Amino acid sequence: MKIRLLAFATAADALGTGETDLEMPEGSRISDLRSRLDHDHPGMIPLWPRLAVAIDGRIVPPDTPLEDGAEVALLPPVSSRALAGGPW
Amino acid sequence: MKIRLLAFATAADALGTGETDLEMPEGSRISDLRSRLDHDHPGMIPLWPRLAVAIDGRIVPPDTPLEDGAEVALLPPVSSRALAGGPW
Amino acid sequence: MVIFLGSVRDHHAGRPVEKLTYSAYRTMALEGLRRIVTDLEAGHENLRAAIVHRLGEVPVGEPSVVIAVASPHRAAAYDASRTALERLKAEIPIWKREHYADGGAEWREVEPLKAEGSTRDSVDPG
Amino acid sequence: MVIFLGSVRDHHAGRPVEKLTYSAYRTMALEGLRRIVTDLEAGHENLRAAIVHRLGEVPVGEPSVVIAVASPHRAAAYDASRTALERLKAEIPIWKREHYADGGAEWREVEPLKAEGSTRDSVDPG
Repeated sequence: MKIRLLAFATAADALGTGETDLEMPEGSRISDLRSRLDHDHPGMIPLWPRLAVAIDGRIVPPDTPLEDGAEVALLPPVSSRALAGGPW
Repeated sequence: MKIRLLAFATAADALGTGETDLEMPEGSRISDLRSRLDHDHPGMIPLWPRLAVAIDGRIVPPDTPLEDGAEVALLPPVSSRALAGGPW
Repeated sequence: MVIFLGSVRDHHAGRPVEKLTYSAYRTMALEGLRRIVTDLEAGHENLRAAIVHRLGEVPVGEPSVVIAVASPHRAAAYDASRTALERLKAEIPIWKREHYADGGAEWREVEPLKAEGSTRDSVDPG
Repeated sequence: MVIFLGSVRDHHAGRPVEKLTYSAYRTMALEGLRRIVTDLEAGHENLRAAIVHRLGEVPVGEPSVVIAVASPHRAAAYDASRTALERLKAEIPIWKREHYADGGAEWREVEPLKAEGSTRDSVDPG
Protein backbone atom coordinates (compact mmCIF):
# COMPACT_ATOMS: atom_id res chain seq x y z
CA MET A 1 0.00 0.00 0.00
CA LYS A 2 1.00 3.57 -0.50
CA ILE A 3 0.88 6.29 2.11
CA ARG A 4 1.51 9.98 1.89
CA LEU A 5 3.98 11.11 4.57
CA LEU A 6 4.02 14.71 5.77
CA ALA A 7 6.68 16.02 8.13
CA PHE A 8 7.05 19.44 9.74
CA ALA A 9 9.69 21.53 11.44
CA THR A 10 12.48 19.33 12.93
CA ALA A 11 10.88 16.18 11.52
CA ALA A 12 11.02 17.67 8.03
CA ASP A 13 14.65 18.63 8.62
CA ALA A 14 15.50 15.09 9.76
CA LEU A 15 13.78 13.48 6.75
CA GLY A 16 15.15 16.01 4.31
CA THR A 17 11.63 16.61 2.97
CA GLY A 18 8.25 17.78 4.15
CA GLU A 19 6.23 15.52 1.88
CA THR A 20 6.83 12.16 0.27
CA ASP A 21 5.03 9.00 -0.82
CA LEU A 22 6.03 5.68 0.73
CA GLU A 23 5.24 2.10 -0.21
CA MET A 24 4.55 0.06 2.93
CA PRO A 25 3.73 -3.64 3.33
CA GLU A 26 0.09 -4.53 3.90
CA GLY A 27 -0.77 -4.60 7.60
CA SER A 28 1.86 -2.02 8.57
CA ARG A 29 1.35 0.10 11.63
CA ILE A 30 2.81 3.45 12.65
CA SER A 31 5.44 1.52 14.62
CA ASP A 32 6.57 -0.12 11.36
CA LEU A 33 6.77 3.23 9.65
CA ARG A 34 8.83 4.48 12.55
CA SER A 35 11.34 1.58 12.23
CA ARG A 36 11.72 2.24 8.57
CA LEU A 37 12.23 5.99 8.98
CA ASP A 38 14.73 5.46 11.80
CA HIS A 39 16.71 3.12 9.57
CA ASP A 40 16.76 5.44 6.57
CA HIS A 41 17.00 8.70 8.54
CA PRO A 42 18.72 8.21 11.91
CA GLY A 43 18.13 11.90 12.67
CA MET A 44 14.54 10.88 13.36
CA ILE A 45 15.45 8.63 16.30
CA PRO A 46 15.72 11.32 19.02
CA LEU A 47 12.55 13.05 17.86
CA TRP A 48 9.96 10.33 18.49
CA PRO A 49 9.50 10.74 22.24
CA ARG A 50 8.00 14.16 21.60
CA LEU A 51 6.35 13.64 18.22
CA ALA A 52 2.64 13.35 17.71
CA VAL A 53 1.45 11.39 14.68
CA ALA A 54 -1.74 12.18 12.84
CA ILE A 55 -3.54 10.09 10.27
CA ASP A 56 -5.77 12.11 7.98
CA GLY A 57 -5.65 15.03 10.37
CA ARG A 58 -6.36 13.18 13.66
CA ILE A 59 -3.71 12.46 16.28
CA VAL A 60 -3.60 8.68 16.78
CA PRO A 61 -1.90 6.14 19.09
CA PRO A 62 1.45 4.60 18.07
CA ASP A 63 0.16 1.17 17.10
CA THR A 64 -2.53 2.44 14.78
CA PRO A 65 -2.69 0.45 11.53
CA LEU A 66 -1.96 2.27 8.28
CA GLU A 67 -4.30 2.13 5.36
CA ASP A 68 -3.75 2.58 1.68
CA GLY A 69 -3.93 6.21 0.71
CA ALA A 70 -3.61 7.50 4.28
CA GLU A 71 -2.01 10.86 4.93
CA VAL A 72 0.38 10.35 7.83
CA ALA A 73 1.81 13.47 9.47
CA LEU A 74 4.75 13.74 11.86
CA LEU A 75 4.04 16.62 14.22
CA PRO A 76 6.84 17.95 16.42
CA PRO A 77 6.06 19.88 19.60
CA VAL A 78 4.52 23.30 19.22
CA SER A 79 5.69 26.29 21.12
CA SER A 80 3.01 26.67 23.76
CA ARG A 81 5.03 26.61 26.93
CA ALA A 82 7.71 29.01 25.77
CA LEU A 83 4.89 31.34 25.00
CA ALA A 84 3.09 30.95 28.28
CA GLY A 85 5.25 33.53 29.92
CA GLY A 86 6.83 34.86 26.91
CA PRO A 87 7.38 35.61 23.32
CA TRP A 88 5.20 35.06 20.37
CA MET B 1 -17.10 82.58 50.33
CA LYS B 2 -17.76 81.57 46.78
CA ILE B 3 -17.74 77.99 45.50
CA ARG B 4 -18.05 76.61 42.03
CA LEU B 5 -20.73 73.90 41.86
CA LEU B 6 -20.64 71.25 39.15
CA ALA B 7 -23.42 68.73 38.67
CA PHE B 8 -23.73 65.84 36.25
CA ALA B 9 -26.38 63.58 34.79
CA THR B 10 -29.48 63.38 37.05
CA ALA B 11 -27.97 65.92 39.47
CA ALA B 12 -27.59 68.42 36.61
CA ASP B 13 -31.17 67.70 35.57
CA ALA B 14 -32.43 68.30 39.14
CA LEU B 15 -30.51 71.57 39.48
CA GLY B 16 -31.38 72.72 35.98
CA THR B 17 -27.72 73.44 35.32
CA GLY B 18 -24.38 71.66 35.18
CA GLU B 19 -22.30 74.51 36.48
CA THR B 20 -22.98 77.48 38.73
CA ASP B 21 -21.29 79.71 41.31
CA LEU B 22 -22.74 79.85 44.82
CA GLU B 23 -22.12 82.21 47.69
CA MET B 24 -21.96 80.23 50.97
CA PRO B 25 -21.50 81.46 54.57
CA GLU B 26 -18.01 81.07 56.03
CA GLY B 27 -17.61 77.74 57.81
CA SER B 28 -20.11 75.93 55.58
CA ARG B 29 -19.78 72.22 55.04
CA ILE B 30 -21.09 69.94 52.32
CA SER B 31 -24.07 69.19 54.56
CA ASP B 32 -24.96 72.91 54.52
CA LEU B 33 -24.70 72.99 50.76
CA ARG B 34 -26.98 69.99 50.63
CA SER B 35 -29.65 71.71 52.78
CA ARG B 36 -29.56 74.75 50.56
CA LEU B 37 -29.82 72.78 47.34
CA ASP B 38 -32.66 70.63 48.71
CA HIS B 39 -34.56 73.82 49.63
CA ASP B 40 -34.06 75.47 46.25
CA HIS B 41 -34.28 72.28 44.14
CA PRO B 42 -36.41 69.60 45.81
CA GLY B 43 -35.62 67.28 42.92
CA MET B 44 -32.23 66.86 44.57
CA ILE B 45 -33.63 65.25 47.72
CA PRO B 46 -34.00 61.67 46.46
CA LEU B 47 -30.60 61.74 44.79
CA TRP B 48 -28.31 62.17 47.82
CA PRO B 49 -28.26 58.61 49.11
CA ARG B 50 -26.43 57.58 45.96
CA LEU B 51 -24.47 60.72 45.17
CA ALA B 52 -20.74 61.05 45.66
CA VAL B 53 -19.36 64.55 46.25
CA ALA B 54 -15.92 65.62 45.14
CA ILE B 55 -14.02 68.73 46.13
CA ASP B 56 -11.40 69.73 43.60
CA GLY B 57 -11.56 66.31 41.97
CA ARG B 58 -11.39 64.13 45.11
CA ILE B 59 -14.35 62.27 46.58
CA VAL B 60 -14.81 63.48 50.18
CA PRO B 61 -16.95 62.65 53.25
CA PRO B 62 -20.28 64.46 53.78
CA ASP B 63 -19.14 66.73 56.61
CA THR B 64 -16.12 68.09 54.77
CA PRO B 65 -15.74 71.88 55.17
CA LEU B 66 -15.97 74.02 52.07
CA GLU B 67 -13.31 76.55 51.23
CA ASP B 68 -13.42 79.70 49.18
CA GLY B 69 -12.82 78.96 45.52
CA ALA B 70 -13.46 75.22 45.89
CA GLU B 71 -14.86 73.27 42.95
CA VAL B 72 -17.61 71.06 44.37
CA ALA B 73 -18.95 68.32 42.10
CA LEU B 74 -22.12 66.27 42.54
CA LEU B 75 -21.48 62.84 41.06
CA PRO B 76 -24.40 60.47 40.47
CA PRO B 77 -23.85 56.75 40.21
CA VAL B 78 -22.01 55.45 37.18
CA SER B 79 -23.14 52.51 35.16
CA SER B 80 -20.78 49.79 36.28
CA ARG B 81 -23.15 47.13 37.50
CA ALA B 82 -25.50 47.27 34.54
CA LEU B 83 -22.42 46.74 32.46
CA ALA B 84 -21.05 43.87 34.47
CA GLY B 85 -23.17 41.41 32.66
CA GLY B 86 -24.25 43.59 29.93
CA PRO B 87 -24.35 46.51 27.66
CA TRP B 88 -21.92 49.29 27.17
CA MET C 1 -1.38 43.14 22.85
CA VAL C 2 -4.96 42.98 24.10
CA ILE C 3 -7.44 45.53 22.80
CA PHE C 4 -10.88 45.96 24.30
CA LEU C 5 -13.52 47.76 22.25
CA GLY C 6 -16.73 48.63 24.05
CA SER C 7 -19.54 49.36 21.63
CA VAL C 8 -22.98 50.79 22.07
CA ARG C 9 -25.68 48.15 22.16
CA ASP C 10 -28.95 48.49 20.33
CA HIS C 11 -31.22 47.71 23.24
CA HIS C 12 -31.53 47.94 26.99
CA ALA C 13 -33.94 45.75 28.93
CA GLY C 14 -35.80 45.02 25.73
CA ARG C 15 -36.15 48.68 24.77
CA PRO C 16 -34.55 49.63 21.44
CA VAL C 17 -31.73 52.16 21.87
CA GLU C 18 -30.80 54.62 19.13
CA LYS C 19 -27.75 56.30 20.57
CA LEU C 20 -25.99 57.18 23.81
CA THR C 21 -24.69 60.49 24.99
CA TYR C 22 -21.77 60.38 27.38
CA SER C 23 -21.02 63.23 29.70
CA ALA C 24 -18.01 63.49 32.00
CA TYR C 25 -16.42 65.47 34.76
CA ARG C 26 -13.53 65.90 32.40
CA THR C 27 -10.63 66.90 34.64
CA MET C 28 -11.41 64.21 37.20
CA ALA C 29 -12.08 61.60 34.52
CA LEU C 30 -8.78 62.29 32.75
CA GLU C 31 -6.86 62.23 36.00
CA GLY C 32 -8.57 58.95 36.90
CA LEU C 33 -7.74 57.36 33.56
CA ARG C 34 -4.11 58.45 33.92
CA ARG C 35 -4.03 56.96 37.39
CA ILE C 36 -5.34 53.61 36.11
CA VAL C 37 -2.72 53.55 33.35
CA THR C 38 0.06 54.48 35.79
CA ASP C 39 -1.00 51.77 38.23
CA LEU C 40 -1.12 49.11 35.52
CA GLU C 41 2.25 50.07 34.07
CA ALA C 42 3.79 50.09 37.54
CA GLY C 43 2.41 46.60 38.15
CA HIS C 44 4.20 44.82 35.30
CA GLU C 45 7.55 45.46 33.73
CA ASN C 46 7.36 46.54 30.09
CA LEU C 47 3.59 46.76 30.15
CA ARG C 48 2.08 49.76 28.39
CA ALA C 49 -1.56 50.77 28.48
CA ALA C 50 -3.81 53.33 26.85
CA ILE C 51 -7.49 54.09 27.48
CA VAL C 52 -9.76 56.24 25.35
CA HIS C 53 -13.40 57.02 26.11
CA ARG C 54 -15.59 58.97 23.71
CA LEU C 55 -17.86 61.69 25.05
CA GLY C 56 -20.98 63.22 23.58
CA GLU C 57 -23.18 61.37 21.16
CA VAL C 58 -22.27 57.84 20.09
CA PRO C 59 -24.59 55.99 17.71
CA VAL C 60 -25.53 52.36 18.25
CA GLY C 61 -22.83 49.98 17.03
CA GLU C 62 -19.94 52.39 17.36
CA PRO C 63 -17.25 51.88 19.98
CA SER C 64 -17.29 54.26 22.91
CA VAL C 65 -14.30 52.84 24.79
CA VAL C 66 -10.95 51.47 23.67
CA ILE C 67 -8.44 49.94 26.08
CA ALA C 68 -5.13 48.80 24.60
CA VAL C 69 -2.55 46.92 26.67
CA ALA C 70 0.78 45.73 25.32
CA SER C 71 2.94 43.35 27.30
CA PRO C 72 5.45 40.62 26.53
CA HIS C 73 3.39 38.45 28.88
CA ARG C 74 -0.03 37.61 27.60
CA ALA C 75 -1.54 36.85 30.99
CA ALA C 76 -0.46 40.27 32.23
CA ALA C 77 -1.97 41.91 29.16
CA TYR C 78 -5.34 40.21 29.65
CA ASP C 79 -5.40 40.89 33.38
CA ALA C 80 -4.44 44.53 32.95
CA SER C 81 -7.06 45.02 30.25
CA ARG C 82 -9.79 43.66 32.47
CA THR C 83 -8.63 45.60 35.50
CA ALA C 84 -8.61 48.78 33.45
CA LEU C 85 -12.17 48.10 32.30
CA GLU C 86 -13.52 47.31 35.77
CA ARG C 87 -11.83 50.32 37.31
CA LEU C 88 -12.97 52.57 34.49
CA LYS C 89 -16.55 51.55 35.13
CA ALA C 90 -16.32 51.99 38.89
CA GLU C 91 -14.06 55.00 39.38
CA ILE C 92 -14.32 57.27 36.38
CA PRO C 93 -16.97 60.01 36.41
CA ILE C 94 -18.50 59.42 33.01
CA TRP C 95 -22.26 59.09 32.70
CA LYS C 96 -24.33 57.74 29.88
CA ARG C 97 -27.77 58.69 28.75
CA GLU C 98 -29.67 56.22 26.62
CA HIS C 99 -31.88 57.59 23.89
CA TYR C 100 -34.60 55.15 22.96
CA ALA C 101 -36.18 54.59 19.60
CA ASP C 102 -39.57 55.48 21.16
CA GLY C 103 -38.31 58.99 21.94
CA GLY C 104 -37.52 58.67 25.65
CA ALA C 105 -34.10 59.07 27.25
CA GLU C 106 -32.68 57.98 30.59
CA TRP C 107 -29.45 58.29 32.51
CA ARG C 108 -28.07 54.88 33.36
CA GLU C 109 -26.97 55.24 36.96
CA VAL C 110 -26.31 51.99 38.67
CA GLU C 111 -23.39 52.05 41.06
CA PRO C 112 -22.43 54.94 43.32
CA LEU C 113 -19.09 56.24 42.12
CA LYS C 114 -16.10 54.60 43.79
CA ALA C 115 -13.16 56.52 45.13
CA GLU C 116 -9.83 55.76 43.45
CA GLY C 117 -8.42 52.27 43.81
CA SER C 118 -11.93 50.81 43.82
CA THR C 119 -11.41 49.22 47.23
CA ARG C 120 -12.96 52.01 49.28
CA ASP C 121 -16.69 52.29 49.03
CA SER C 122 -18.09 55.47 47.66
CA VAL C 123 -18.95 58.09 50.20
CA ASP C 124 -22.59 58.71 50.90
CA PRO C 125 -22.92 62.38 51.80
CA GLY C 126 -26.46 61.76 53.07
CA MET D 1 -15.06 43.11 21.70
CA VAL D 2 -11.68 41.81 22.81
CA ILE D 3 -8.90 41.67 20.27
CA PHE D 4 -5.64 39.87 20.93
CA LEU D 5 -2.65 40.72 18.75
CA GLY D 6 0.39 38.48 19.14
CA SER D 7 3.51 40.11 17.74
CA VAL D 8 6.97 38.79 17.04
CA ARG D 9 9.42 39.70 19.79
CA ASP D 10 12.91 40.94 19.07
CA HIS D 11 14.76 38.49 21.29
CA HIS D 12 14.62 34.98 22.71
CA ALA D 13 16.60 34.03 25.81
CA GLY D 14 18.79 37.07 25.30
CA ARG D 15 19.50 36.30 21.64
CA PRO D 16 18.39 38.98 19.16
CA VAL D 17 15.74 37.70 16.76
CA GLU D 18 15.34 39.15 13.28
CA LYS D 19 12.27 37.34 12.03
CA LEU D 20 10.19 34.21 12.42
CA THR D 21 9.00 31.79 9.84
CA TYR D 22 5.79 29.94 10.61
CA SER D 23 4.98 26.65 8.96
CA ALA D 24 1.75 24.72 9.36
CA TYR D 25 -0.02 21.49 8.59
CA ARG D 26 -2.57 23.64 6.85
CA THR D 27 -5.63 21.42 6.58
CA MET D 28 -5.35 20.24 10.19
CA ALA D 29 -4.56 23.74 11.46
CA LEU D 30 -7.55 25.27 9.70
CA GLU D 31 -9.83 22.54 10.91
CA GLY D 32 -8.49 23.05 14.45
CA LEU D 33 -9.04 26.79 14.34
CA ARG D 34 -12.59 26.29 13.10
CA ARG D 35 -13.19 23.83 15.92
CA ILE D 36 -11.99 26.35 18.51
CA VAL D 37 -14.26 29.04 17.07
CA THR D 38 -17.22 26.67 16.97
CA ASP D 39 -16.65 25.60 20.57
CA LEU D 40 -16.41 29.18 21.79
CA GLU D 41 -19.49 30.30 19.91
CA ALA D 42 -21.43 27.32 21.22
CA GLY D 43 -20.37 28.20 24.77
CA HIS D 44 -21.94 31.66 24.93
CA GLU D 45 -25.04 33.03 23.29
CA ASN D 46 -24.35 35.80 20.78
CA LEU D 47 -20.59 35.37 21.04
CA ARG D 48 -18.68 35.54 17.77
CA ALA D 49 -15.01 34.71 17.35
CA ALA D 50 -12.40 34.88 14.61
CA ILE D 51 -8.79 33.70 14.62
CA VAL D 52 -6.12 34.49 12.06
CA HIS D 53 -2.55 33.18 12.10
CA ARG D 54 0.03 34.30 9.58
CA LEU D 55 2.31 31.74 7.98
CA GLY D 56 5.69 32.15 6.35
CA GLU D 57 8.02 34.95 7.23
CA VAL D 58 6.99 37.52 9.82
CA PRO D 59 9.45 40.29 10.73
CA VAL D 60 10.05 41.34 14.31
CA GLY D 61 7.38 43.70 15.60
CA GLU D 62 4.64 42.55 13.25
CA PRO D 63 1.62 40.64 14.50
CA SER D 64 1.46 36.96 13.65
CA VAL D 65 -1.81 36.15 15.38
CA VAL D 66 -5.09 38.00 15.75
CA ILE D 67 -7.97 36.72 17.86
CA ALA D 68 -11.16 38.79 17.85
CA VAL D 69 -14.09 37.96 20.12
CA ALA D 70 -17.32 39.94 20.21
CA SER D 71 -19.86 39.38 22.94
CA PRO D 72 -22.47 41.45 24.74
CA HIS D 73 -20.86 40.13 27.94
CA ARG D 74 -17.39 41.39 28.55
CA ALA D 75 -16.33 38.59 30.88
CA ALA D 76 -17.31 36.06 28.22
CA ALA D 77 -15.32 37.97 25.61
CA TYR D 78 -12.16 38.03 27.73
CA ASP D 79 -12.50 34.39 28.72
CA ALA D 80 -13.13 33.24 25.17
CA SER D 81 -10.18 35.25 23.89
CA ARG D 82 -7.83 33.64 26.39
CA THR D 83 -9.22 30.19 25.82
CA ALA D 84 -8.75 30.62 22.08
CA LEU D 85 -5.15 31.67 22.60
CA GLU D 86 -4.29 28.81 24.96
CA ARG D 87 -5.93 26.23 22.72
CA LEU D 88 -4.31 27.68 19.63
CA LYS D 89 -0.91 27.28 21.26
CA ALA D 90 -1.56 23.75 22.43
CA GLU D 91 -3.64 22.16 19.69
CA ILE D 92 -2.87 23.81 16.40
CA PRO D 93 -0.07 22.36 14.24
CA ILE D 94 1.84 25.56 13.52
CA TRP D 95 5.57 25.70 14.10
CA LYS D 96 7.85 28.65 14.33
CA ARG D 97 11.47 28.98 13.40
CA GLU D 98 13.43 31.83 14.93
CA HIS D 99 16.03 33.49 12.78
CA TYR D 100 18.67 35.20 14.90
CA ALA D 101 20.60 38.33 14.14
CA ASP D 102 23.82 36.27 14.40
CA GLY D 103 22.73 34.13 11.45
CA GLY D 104 21.48 31.02 13.25
CA ALA D 105 17.94 29.68 13.15
CA GLU D 106 16.06 27.27 15.39
CA TRP D 107 12.65 25.65 15.58
CA ARG D 108 10.96 26.49 18.84
CA GLU D 109 9.43 23.20 19.91
CA VAL D 110 8.35 23.14 23.47
CA GLU D 111 5.19 21.20 24.11
CA PRO D 112 4.15 17.99 22.39
CA LEU D 113 1.08 18.76 20.32
CA LYS D 114 -2.20 18.22 22.16
CA ALA D 115 -5.12 16.42 20.68
CA GLU D 116 -8.27 18.50 20.28
CA GLY D 117 -9.95 19.81 23.38
CA SER D 118 -6.56 20.16 25.08
CA THR D 119 -7.57 17.86 27.91
CA ARG D 120 -6.14 14.67 26.44
CA ASP D 121 -2.40 14.45 26.50
CA SER D 122 -0.64 14.17 23.22
CA VAL D 123 0.10 10.69 22.08
CA ASP D 124 3.67 9.52 22.26
CA PRO D 125 4.13 7.10 19.42
CA GLY D 126 7.45 5.95 20.94
